[in-house]
Amino acid sequence: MEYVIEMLNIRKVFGNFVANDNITLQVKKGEIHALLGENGAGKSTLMNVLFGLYQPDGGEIRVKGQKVNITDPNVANDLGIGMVHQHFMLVDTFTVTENIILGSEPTKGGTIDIKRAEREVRELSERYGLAVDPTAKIADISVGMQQRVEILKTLYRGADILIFDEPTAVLTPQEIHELIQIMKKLVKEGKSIILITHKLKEIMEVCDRVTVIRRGKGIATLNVSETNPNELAALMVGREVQFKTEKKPAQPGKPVLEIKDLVVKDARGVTTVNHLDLTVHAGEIVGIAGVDGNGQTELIEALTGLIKAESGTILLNGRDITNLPPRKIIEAGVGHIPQDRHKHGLVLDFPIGENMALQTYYKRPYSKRGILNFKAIYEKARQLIAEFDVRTPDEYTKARALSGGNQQKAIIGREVDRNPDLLIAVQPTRGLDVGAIEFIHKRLIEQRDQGKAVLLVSFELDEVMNVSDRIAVIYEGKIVAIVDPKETTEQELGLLMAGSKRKEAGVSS
Amino acid sequence: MNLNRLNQFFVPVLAVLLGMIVGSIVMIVSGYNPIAGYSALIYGAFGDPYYIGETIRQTTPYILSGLAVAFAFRTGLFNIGVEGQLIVGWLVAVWVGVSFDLPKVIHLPLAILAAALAGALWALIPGILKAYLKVHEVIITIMMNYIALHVTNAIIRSVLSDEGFKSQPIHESASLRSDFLDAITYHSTMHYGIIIAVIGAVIMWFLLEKTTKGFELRAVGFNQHASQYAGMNVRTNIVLAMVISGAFAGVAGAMEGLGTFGNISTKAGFTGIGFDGIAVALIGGNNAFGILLSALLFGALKVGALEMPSSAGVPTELVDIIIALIIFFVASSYIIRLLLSRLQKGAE
Amino acid sequence: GCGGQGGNNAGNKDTFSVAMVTDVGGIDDKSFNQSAWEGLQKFGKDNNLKKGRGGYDYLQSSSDADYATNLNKLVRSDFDLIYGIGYLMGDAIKEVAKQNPKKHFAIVDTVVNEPNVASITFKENEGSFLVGVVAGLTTKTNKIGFIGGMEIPLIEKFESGFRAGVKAVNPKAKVEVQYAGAFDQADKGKAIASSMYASGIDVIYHAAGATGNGLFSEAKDLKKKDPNREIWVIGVDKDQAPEGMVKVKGKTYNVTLTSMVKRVDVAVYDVAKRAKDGDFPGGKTLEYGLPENGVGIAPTQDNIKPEVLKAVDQWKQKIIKGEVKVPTNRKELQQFEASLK
Amino acid sequence: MSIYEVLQIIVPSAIFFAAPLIFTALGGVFSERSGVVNIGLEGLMIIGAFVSVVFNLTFADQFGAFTPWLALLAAMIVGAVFSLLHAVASVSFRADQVVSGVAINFLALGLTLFLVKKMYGKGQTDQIQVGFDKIDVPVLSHIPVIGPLFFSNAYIPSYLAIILAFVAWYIIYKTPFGLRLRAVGEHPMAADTMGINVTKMRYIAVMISGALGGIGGGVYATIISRDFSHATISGHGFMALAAMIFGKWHPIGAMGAALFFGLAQSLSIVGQTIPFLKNVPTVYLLIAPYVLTILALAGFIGRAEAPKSLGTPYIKGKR
Ligand SMILES: Nc1ncnc2c1ncn2[C@@H]1O[C@H](COP(=O)(O)OP(=O)(O)OP(=O)(O)O)[C@@H](O)[C@H]1O
Ligand SMILES: Nc1ncnc2c1ncn2[C@@H]1O[C@H](COP(=O)(O)OP(=O)(O)OP(=O)(O)O)[C@@H](O)[C@H]1O
Ligand SMILES: [Mg+2]
Ligand SMILES: [Mg+2]
Repeated sequence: MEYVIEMLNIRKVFGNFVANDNITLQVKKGEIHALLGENGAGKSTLMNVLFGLYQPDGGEIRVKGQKVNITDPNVANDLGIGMVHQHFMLVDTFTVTENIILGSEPTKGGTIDIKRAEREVRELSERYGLAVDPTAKIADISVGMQQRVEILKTLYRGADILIFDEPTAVLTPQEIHELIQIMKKLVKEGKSIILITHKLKEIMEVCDRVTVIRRGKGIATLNVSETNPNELAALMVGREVQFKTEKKPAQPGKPVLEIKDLVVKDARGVTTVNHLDLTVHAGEIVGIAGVDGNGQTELIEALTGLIKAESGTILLNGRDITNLPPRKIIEAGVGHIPQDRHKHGLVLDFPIGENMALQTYYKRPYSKRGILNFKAIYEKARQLIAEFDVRTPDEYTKARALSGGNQQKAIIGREVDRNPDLLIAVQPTRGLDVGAIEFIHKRLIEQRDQGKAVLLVSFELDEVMNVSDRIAVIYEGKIVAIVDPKETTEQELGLLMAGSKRKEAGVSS
Repeated sequence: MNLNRLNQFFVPVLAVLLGMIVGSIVMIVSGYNPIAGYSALIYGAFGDPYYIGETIRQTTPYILSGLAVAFAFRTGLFNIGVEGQLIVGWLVAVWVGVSFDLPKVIHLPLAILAAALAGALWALIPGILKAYLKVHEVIITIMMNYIALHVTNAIIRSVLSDEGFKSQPIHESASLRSDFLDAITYHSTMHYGIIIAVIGAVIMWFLLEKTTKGFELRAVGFNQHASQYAGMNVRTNIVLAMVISGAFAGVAGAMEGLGTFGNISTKAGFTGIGFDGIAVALIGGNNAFGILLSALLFGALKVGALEMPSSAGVPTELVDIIIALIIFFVASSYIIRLLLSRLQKGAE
Repeated sequence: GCGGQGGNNAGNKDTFSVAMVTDVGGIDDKSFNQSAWEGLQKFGKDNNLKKGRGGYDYLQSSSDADYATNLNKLVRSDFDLIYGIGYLMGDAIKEVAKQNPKKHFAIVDTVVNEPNVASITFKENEGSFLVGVVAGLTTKTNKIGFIGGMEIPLIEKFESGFRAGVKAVNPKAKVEVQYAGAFDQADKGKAIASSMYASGIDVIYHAAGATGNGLFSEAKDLKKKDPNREIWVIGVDKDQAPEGMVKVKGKTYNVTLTSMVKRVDVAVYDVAKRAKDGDFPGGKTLEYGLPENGVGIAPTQDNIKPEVLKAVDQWKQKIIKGEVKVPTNRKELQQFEASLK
Repeated sequence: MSIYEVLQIIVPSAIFFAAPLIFTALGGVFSERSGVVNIGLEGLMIIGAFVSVVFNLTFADQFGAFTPWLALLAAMIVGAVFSLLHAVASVSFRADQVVSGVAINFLALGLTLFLVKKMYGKGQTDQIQVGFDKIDVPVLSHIPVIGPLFFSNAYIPSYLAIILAFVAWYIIYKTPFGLRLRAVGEHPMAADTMGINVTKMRYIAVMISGALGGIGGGVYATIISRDFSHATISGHGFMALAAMIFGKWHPIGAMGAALFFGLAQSLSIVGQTIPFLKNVPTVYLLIAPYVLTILALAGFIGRAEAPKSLGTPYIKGKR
């Protein structure tokens, strides 16, 4: 009995759309098996079939050699299959423990035995090195810890086949590193893992074998040791992909954004941006590197007028925009690609075309004397959809129905088209496949080359190193170092982000 | 696409039919003759010009209260306070109608605008509390209904009449009634308010679908965060949405004050028009055109029902049952759609 | 231009038909609608009429907006005499009467000045005065309560007459007056009653429709808890003795001291009869007071002490003779109270 | 009157006033905690009031003093069954939950009045003869100060309502059922992946709300109105809805809010007898409870967070 999981010729159809077209996936016991594919290739669908959330329209599933019929997640649980979903399945208002025990609660006389549950969670977390605070509320903990809670959920149920659907998309480099260690530990315990990720580096680092799918079809299954990132990318996208985005040297011009001595408090009143100074010039991309929670969110919100700065000034082209209302700041020439595209970027129930006019709807030609000109709005939308390769049936389709990558492209199109002097991009490629990432990076560089200032905030060191002309390291609300990406290493950046002082390059602005 | 459009029209029609069918089952089970019942209902609603006039009169405030509820819904708010806003609108319309002596071209519009303003002001309070303190608008509007009722009664008693129970009749110059309508509908209480109600529907459609402000209001209704990111002022938009909704409700009150009744009496309880407006809005899909139809349906059912006890011996309550069934079927349109698509597939 | 050939003097036809429109309460509201319907039914029986078109009938309204519609329906069904029951229907009657000058209408509880409308009103103040006398002479605590539905002139009439009656026989007694603000909120009625009885009040009179249900419920519950406690309710409109029945350990008590009855049935019957006989009192206001037997004290009087009944009778005679003028509003009440001193 | 005497009047009447609202609002808490908006509480109360009165009138002779209890049981069962309509429409048929709730309100009123006409040939029932008795709780009512306030002249169902609030709190926050219920209301898909049957949980929750709404209506009719007519339940369900939101979807909070309404109501009644308020026009006292509520909400209660997925039907596989 070689395979713990065999998904043979799995077919899944949504309406007229074939999401999984006779895909076969075989996972060996004790291996980490990567599942690779573009956005929308059908990876999550396949895994949801395995986990019992979807019923396949064809094919068969075998677990440890037995043919099984996984009608719902309960069956999957019983078969020892656990899944860490792409979008976290955690109840925000519950504690870590409550989330973990949900559905199989230990009881004592009809009451949940919370003490016992917490003890069990603690033991489990110690055993696998998954540090969590069992009594903390999900809403209060970091994304990395949330991820660990997800893993603990599966382990708590005794799963020995674990599915990780894009676990690293939302993690910081440190957290990714920790996760990799955890996965290695889990396989050592005899568990098998299916890992979905867009990051080829991760596949190369931890996986034993990889199955590539494209547009719902299985393309190949390879031994990781016998392949390389370029081959994988080509298999997955169907063409050659450039990882290192080509770019000319920057030609910085006059300062566009000048932040001086900025202090911002978060919603709880804690000072998270602490006397921060930073300048971004025309024609350069400044990347902000830092561990999540070091003031990035508040910095961006203050820059865009969503929260008030306590003190300090923000100048745009020499003009003071500190604490102006968002619209004034937008009109002054700031574009913003927000971190959470669903919450902040789009009105999901509006057509994608109208979403593209979300900031300009009140201006000519989209609006005349208070009346909207839908012709102009949709004309513009069509142009942007074509220009930014947004894949959508038409411009009248609700934004909700687009895939994440395409939603992101629409937002970028919208922001870039307004021709802002400063473009703030926060995690612009989160969760996107290599093809889409390439596209977006090109666009950012294009902006720079047109003489715009770009401020990039990302937890992906790769991205920051690749795209930025200068990297500003943020730590505890301050810019602690400015480094040149060509002259630094990931290790050095990692140390700076962790707060260790750099000797040569002192704090500059 | 085309099929979808067709379904959009068919589903409510089917819901109404299904409601009627189940209603007739209820009648049969309880020993009434459904044919006689429905004949009476239809006769009582459209049987001759008089009944048509009454149906239209009843439809008029329903359109406006439906618009009020729908406007709030479309902008992300649940306005249960239409009833209260309607009552204050009624009061103020009558107050203007009684206290001024002006040419009709000024007096009538003034009275209607005053009612709109009163409804708007009444809605301003929950609007502000929602926007600035995040207090749930449902509770506040429920409370504001009761306050409206009691305050209005007190004002009628002490200001609009001398310690009596009703106001003076409004001056002719503020009235929506006309001899012409009276003559062609055999003395029904129909009045020109229907024109205002239809204009109201057009305004709502235009405001929401065509104007810049409407775009903002809808955006804020769907996603406050994204709207704020896009530079919209979320708070003012919430307040504005509530206020516009209240203005529609106020005008609905003016229809009663300037049209149907021509005065205002102290009220022993709510008029029900505001609450029925919730159903009207929902059956009409929160869309201006749909509301015109659903208000007509409502008006016809309510007025036609009055004919059922005397002509067919069927209690009027049966109509409430039918209305409820229709609402259920409209609400469950997902199932109807599913059935329709099965049928269409089968036919292919 | 509406239907039917009817409209000449109704008295000349061989069958006389009559109908009424109720307000939202319906013909079994245990109040004036029910009473009016009883009058019509009696009239129908006495004249061998059938229920329905051409005989006697009623329509119930489900909102204020239905009054005119329902009245018109009856006009179009060609009834000879059409009643509007309740003061709220005044405007509608006025309008429909104007539109149908050849038809006969009657309105209960308010006055409509049209030549083809007979207005029926009651001297509720006189009946209330009598139960005020009962209350004033029955109370042991000298604390008496009055619960009104809404603060409108009609209910004020009840209040003023009642207070006058109490004061006339028991100057030391205090009357606590509360208005519930509605005729259909039993919970409020109960809460008010509860606070009144708790504060030592032992007799409560109500003119509050279904709000009064709460009063009965509270009184009965208190009685049940302590059968020896003397607490009373005075009913309104109809004989409310059945509402006051309470059984405690096999023994039956009744908390209804008595009721102030308003004989809408008598008046309705009366006007119908006159109309049938060709003597329709169009344009007139008929006031039914004590002499006309239009108001009075309910037949169930078991709980009233004989000497109190005697006093009631004396006051009744005084009122009938015109020796006492019973106030109809608070202003007149003040004058009345002043005149007692 | 001394303050204590005033309290002695206010407190018991606040409690009986609040009892039907507490039951119903607790029902609302269950339903909405599971993610199903229940604006049909009014209708559920109507059903409960109707059933309890009809049961009482029909069976009072057979069951004697047990009648009101059995009537409440009947109201509870019928309320639960009736609420199935809401569950089917809003959970299985994915209906807009507000629409379905509005339909419940219409249907309840229409159906019960229709049945009353059918059964009794008139628009309202007779008065019931067997109700709940006012009691002084043994022992407790003798506690000085507190006894007369909280344990005298009260009805057993009022205490049940208060006890039930604590029971509901226990169920919702301490048992597996409660954890699952809340999970379903916050994040149904997460619950689904944990093997919890979202549909089943929501059906159960809606039916609990029907049962409690039925009891609420039954208690109202049995203790307060004693008969059933079109006006018996007029807005009480909406007040219960308000109490639920006011109480932040928390059982104890909902109970507190209902008691607050009761207190405000009886304060405004007793206010009319307090000498220095004597000359205040009645209207101020009539609106006082509602104004007080608004002030309380605006002033110190602050915002309430509804369960996250409240109002959205759960469709498997949809994000
Ligand atoms: N519930 C659904 N209904 C209809 N179509 C769906 C549904 N779920 C997925 N799809 C379709 O199936 C395709 C595959 O989706 P899936 O989520 O499996 O992609 P994926 O490979 O996980 O992409 P990503 O890398 O972005 O996570 C999507 O492009 C979409 O068109
Ligand atoms: N329930 C559904 N009904 C219809 N289409 C769906 C459904 N769920 C998903 N989809 C489709 O799935 C696609 C998005 O799926 P996919 O998971 O691939 O997006 P994604 O790129 O992973 O998004 P994200 O970055 O937000 O995770 C869209 O094309 C959408 O139409
Ligand atoms: Mg996926
Ligand atoms: Mg994705």
